[in-house]
Amino acid sequence: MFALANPHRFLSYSRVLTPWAGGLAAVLLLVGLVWGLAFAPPDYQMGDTVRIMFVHVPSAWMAMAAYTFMASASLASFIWRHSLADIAARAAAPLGLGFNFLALVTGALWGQPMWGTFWVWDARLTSFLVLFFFYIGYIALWEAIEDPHKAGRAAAILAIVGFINVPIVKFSVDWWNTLHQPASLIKMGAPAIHWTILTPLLIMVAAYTALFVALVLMRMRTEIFIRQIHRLQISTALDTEAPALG
Amino acid sequence: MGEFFHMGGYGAFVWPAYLLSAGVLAFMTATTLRAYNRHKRLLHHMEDGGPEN
Amino acid sequence: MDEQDSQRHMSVTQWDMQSPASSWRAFLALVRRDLRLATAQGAGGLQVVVFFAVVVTLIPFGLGPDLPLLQAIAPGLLWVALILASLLTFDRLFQADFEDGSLDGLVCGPLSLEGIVLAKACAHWLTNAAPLIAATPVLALLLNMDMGVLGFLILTFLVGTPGLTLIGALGAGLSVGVRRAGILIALLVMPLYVPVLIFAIGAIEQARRTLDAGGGLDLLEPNALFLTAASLVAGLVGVIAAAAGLRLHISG
Amino acid sequence: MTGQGDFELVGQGLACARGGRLVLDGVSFAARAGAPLVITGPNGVGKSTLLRVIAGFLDLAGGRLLFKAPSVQEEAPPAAKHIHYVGHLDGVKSALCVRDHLIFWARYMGAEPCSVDAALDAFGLTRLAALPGAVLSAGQKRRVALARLLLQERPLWLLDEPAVSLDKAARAILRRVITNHCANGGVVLVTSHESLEIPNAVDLTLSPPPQRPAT
Repeated sequence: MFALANPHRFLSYSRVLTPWAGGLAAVLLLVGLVWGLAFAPPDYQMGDTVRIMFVHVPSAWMAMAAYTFMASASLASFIWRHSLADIAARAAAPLGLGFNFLALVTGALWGQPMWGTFWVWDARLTSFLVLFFFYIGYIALWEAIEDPHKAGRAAAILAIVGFINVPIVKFSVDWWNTLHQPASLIKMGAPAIHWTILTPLLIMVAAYTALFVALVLMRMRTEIFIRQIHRLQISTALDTEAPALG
Repeated sequence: MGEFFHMGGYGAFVWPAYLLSAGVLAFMTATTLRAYNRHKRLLHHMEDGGPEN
Repeated sequence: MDEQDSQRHMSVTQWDMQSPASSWRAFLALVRRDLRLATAQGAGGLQVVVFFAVVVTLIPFGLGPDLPLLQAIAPGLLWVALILASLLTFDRLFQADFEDGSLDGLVCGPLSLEGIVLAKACAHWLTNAAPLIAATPVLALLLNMDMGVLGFLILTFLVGTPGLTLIGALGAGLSVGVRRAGILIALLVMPLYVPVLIFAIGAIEQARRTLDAGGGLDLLEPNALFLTAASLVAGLVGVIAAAAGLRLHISG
Repeated sequence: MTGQGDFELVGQGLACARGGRLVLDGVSFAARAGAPLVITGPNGVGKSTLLRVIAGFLDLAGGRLLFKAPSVQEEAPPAAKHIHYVGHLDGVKSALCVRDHLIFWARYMGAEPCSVDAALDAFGLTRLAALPGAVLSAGQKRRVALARLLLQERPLWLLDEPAVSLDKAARAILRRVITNHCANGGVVLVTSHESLEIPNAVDLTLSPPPQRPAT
């Protein structure tokens, strides 16, 4: 009734899946890198800075994808009290934070040649900054509560509230952006991307996604080990207690 | 090859972006692997060697 | 009380606990107790106002005494200072009752967890947000704010702070039992405060423009409506999620 | 006194998990009016957890909990309005005086204010009524927490280590209050380490559950 059979099933599946995902990620990264850096033509307008797009867009995409993954895992864990979903959400959060950080920094590096400053309060970049704070808050909540089960449910509540908040933040930041900077900036994503740039871009996005899958599976396995260690520690504490009292 | 590194004058932005991306991805992978192995060993240790040591 | 009538059988308590009357009485009792507790411990509201004043007074030292500049950014400064001041006060909201066990007693009463959150948030609003709003006109003088805009600013405070308080309650509810949860709560609620802040400042800028153009205040213009909506949504989500957080920690 | 119309709390194979571990498993008991149930067992075996499950703070992971009341036909778990729960902690605010404390709880529970004086008398707190919680001793705070039981007549009492830090006189008061409540047809469950010498009490000893795979 309380047995969590699937962690064992998950452990066996992930044992097979993780190396494959890791290998795929490595190959795709290599291909995407070489193609993007060496063969893709410079953009007529942005020149070679367009190559930054090959690392910026995938990390921005992964920051949002990881967030969606985390929020849906949290929803599953909150509704069906599915502790494997807890573990998935916790495993994804630091990765999402890493990708979000990359998205912000590469975005700034891309922005400098175009806008003349590293940071511009562009609607998209600002939304990513808010998401960045959300990730830190989410991870901090996990770390702050000792009991992993309680932490899981508290983080799930936060993730669900955060998920409701995303469209509101998106709308308010866009609103705020048009309010203070009527001058329209060069839209970051060029309208129609030529296939010579689009293909390496898609390869890099696939590479980042494969890497995310490999890492999240690995972190989930680690989290399962941590929970088992936690349980062993409690039961040893109790076993040494109970027999002593007879 | 110089031309390649010059990146049409934007080398100062393209290369840091790539180096940083590689660095962060490597860091994420490394920490994930290290945590995995450390806890795996700790768990086996606790299951076989018993809790005291 | 019932020694003399030991034969009388105890019946299931006659009054219906969940009736609106008894819940409302419990709600008021809890608000009154929290107000008593807040004012008993050295006028809690005063500390918040002092911090608010410190933040607002420091700013001219940082930005220079350029009055037109200060006047231009005054609404934003006052809003941010208000948020900072109120963020300091949420970590003790449920922690005190959780630590000394009275939260269990409250749960065995007629109020649902959501009712308890709402009652405590009301008491918190009265002892923290209300003094802050009352102190705003004085501080607005330091920033050379125009009276008309000040009036509208206070209106946005009155509309926005209920939402902010309930989001703060959400942060407090999630982090009950965590030592030194102050910073954690600030981190948790920050993304949720952004929309309320943006719409509030938008509404004030809009009001400033209509005032400069000599027009009357239009309370139904988009910014003001978005602010009200954001505050209501924040309040609703805050109550439900804070209660879920408390339920989680009670069953811990 | 134990007519057919009395209250009764029945637990059948109760199981409860905390932090992913089964703390209680297969706990069964029947607590009838007039016979307080004293729950004993080693530390961490789940005595408090059992009371918190009955009070509704914790969800049941298994088993059934039924509360039979004379006027209620179908059997259902006890509702909050049936329960007085006094946990380990006293819930005494240092800034409120004893009387204000009980006045708040009376108002909160919807009891008549006059019950406050009766509760103060019963637990010998009348002299301390005006003192703030900060100056009270542990025993006095415990009596203030227990005085809440008399503010409103509720059939089911769940007392977690009620006698902790109580002196002999206070224990006698506690015994008298419990026996009086039982005489009225109420049900009392008490967890305790030392024996409370409550007349016709029934013992329930909990033992750590065998660890079913609750990974």
